[in-house]
Amino acid sequence: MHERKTVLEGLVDDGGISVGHNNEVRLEMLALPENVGLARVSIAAFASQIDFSMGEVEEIKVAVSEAVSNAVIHAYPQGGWVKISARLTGRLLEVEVKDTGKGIEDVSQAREPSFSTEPGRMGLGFVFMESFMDGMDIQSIPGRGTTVRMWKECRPVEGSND
Amino acid sequence: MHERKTVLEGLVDDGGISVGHNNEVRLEMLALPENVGLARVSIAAFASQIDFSMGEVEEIKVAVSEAVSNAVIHAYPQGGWVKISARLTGRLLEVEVKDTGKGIEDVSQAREPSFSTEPGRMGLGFVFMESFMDGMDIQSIPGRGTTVRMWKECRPVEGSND
Amino acid sequence: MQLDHEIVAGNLVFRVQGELDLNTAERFRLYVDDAMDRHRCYQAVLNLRKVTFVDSSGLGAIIGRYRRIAQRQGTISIVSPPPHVLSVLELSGIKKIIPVYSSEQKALAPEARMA
Amino acid sequence: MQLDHEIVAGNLVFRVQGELDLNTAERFRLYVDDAMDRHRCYQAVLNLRKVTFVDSSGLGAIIGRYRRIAQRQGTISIVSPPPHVLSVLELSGIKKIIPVYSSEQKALAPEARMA
Ligand SMILES: Nc1ncnc2c1ncn2[C@@H]1O[C@H](COP(=O)(O)OP(=O)(O)O)[C@@H](O)[C@H]1O
Ligand SMILES: Nc1ncnc2c1ncn2[C@@H]1O[C@H](COP(=O)(O)OP(=O)(O)O)[C@@H](O)[C@H]1O
Repeated sequence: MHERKTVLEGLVDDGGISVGHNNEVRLEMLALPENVGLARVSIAAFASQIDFSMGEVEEIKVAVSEAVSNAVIHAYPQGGWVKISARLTGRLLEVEVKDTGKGIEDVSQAREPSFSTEPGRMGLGFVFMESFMDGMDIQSIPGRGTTVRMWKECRPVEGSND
Repeated sequence: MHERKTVLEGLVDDGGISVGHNNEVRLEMLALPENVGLARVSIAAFASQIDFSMGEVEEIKVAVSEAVSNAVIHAYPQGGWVKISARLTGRLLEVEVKDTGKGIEDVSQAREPSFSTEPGRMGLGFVFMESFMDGMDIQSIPGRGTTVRMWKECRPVEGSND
Repeated sequence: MQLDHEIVAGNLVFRVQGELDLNTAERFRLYVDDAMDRHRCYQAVLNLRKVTFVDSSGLGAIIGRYRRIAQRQGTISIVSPPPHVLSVLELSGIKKIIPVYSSEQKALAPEARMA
Repeated sequence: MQLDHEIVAGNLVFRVQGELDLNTAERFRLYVDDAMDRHRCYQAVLNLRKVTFVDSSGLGAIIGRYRRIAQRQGTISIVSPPPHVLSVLELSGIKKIIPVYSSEQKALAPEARMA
């Protein structure tokens, strides 16, 4: 299902620096629903600099979307700023999504599938972040804000597609 | 040539908030060639929140690409950070691209078509920024850095496509 | 996101295009509920073939429609989710409560509507 | 950016896909120059139909090929630029020095190669 996209198509390949490299980008945006897509697209473009498969880039998009949506919905009922930073170190992508909003009282409860403090929401945000990335770490202080850190490694392609 | 993309297709339209709204995003990235595309894509996604035509979004992409490429090539021969900020105020998009690099000795000379200090470059960067946006303003201090500000208004669609 | 609907053999077929996320979920909800109420038809088929992105906010909107339709003794099915959308449906468990078909024809076949 | 080439009627036809900007201009240059030198053929046709973006760095790479080919008494033409690429070609004045055709056939026609 995850076709690698940087197999030398024809002769020369493109944009993706397959060997892994170091890079960093920071993004600050108003916590608005219409900015969730912007965050997703930007981090996907960043991740595409190394040879993540198309399926993996889709997974990264979901994870980023969940983290930023949470900041919009839960952290800032009155609005605020979300900071996203992303780093590539060799073949490792790290993404941090940070707000200075409401914070989470009980982080381990929040991570449970189906747990949500908001009626009508699915309680799957953290589940998706964990499933679609290699790992996730949540730092939160009630009244001070939340920082979600996630990472995913870009594994070398073995033979055909995985 | 510029088809508007938010004509109610079928029944409901989408993402674009046609009436104009206020929003802001800031982007900081390492001055690397591979980040030029990321800047372009992010600002294009941001501009698409109001109903710029597809052709206008392409023009914005070129302008952003030129400004960020200049920071990569001219401002920082040794590398550094580029800051991009974009704001939507009603129907006006403003984009600022800022570096703290080499600076420009003679700004009015730099703006001239075909002027370049770099052999092999076309000297068209500022020309494209000016032509594809509604206006551009350059602040530069040699040894301190350069800030390019550009703006473009999203005009209401009149009848068919323009 | 763009939405479209058509009545086919007594079913409301919704065709969704683009991204189903926090920014578009509410418009999806309003559109689907309004069409069903206006036509008094609670047999829904969601064609997701042209959906480019779904996250848990988008899934929440789909599950919300499922609940509302179930209350009215209706049916709902999903058609042609692209691979990355399918993996989100699977991970969420939605696939266990809403049937997924590979084409509108299959979703509309009398055998399918029995289920 | 992805590149491909083929020899058609004594011409090197290059088909470019994706974005031609600061990040890809150098690879474009290397690929085109290398193919021409290896085949000792300086009759180039650049098919830009699948190009999604060009800015002044991309144009610089095209003009650079034009100059190199001109030194070798060769010819170069551009085929099928999409609307937004065409507007960049027009604004830069490149259209005045490199002929633009709507199809490879037209670029390869004997009349065209006379020009
Ligand atoms: N950035 C945040 N700020 C405050 N609370 C949060 C934040 N992110 C998550 N939470 C809390 O954790 C709960 C679970 O989050 P999640 O798994 O994403 O599900 P959902 O968003 O559907 O509620 C939320 O309901 C909310 O109470
Ligand atoms: N951010 C910058 N920092 C330093 N110098 C710059 C910057 N941007 C532009 N310049 C100067 O202005 C000149 C003209 O720029 P431009 O019109 O973009 O053409 P080009 O990039 O092709 O040289 C450049 O050659 C360079 O000397």
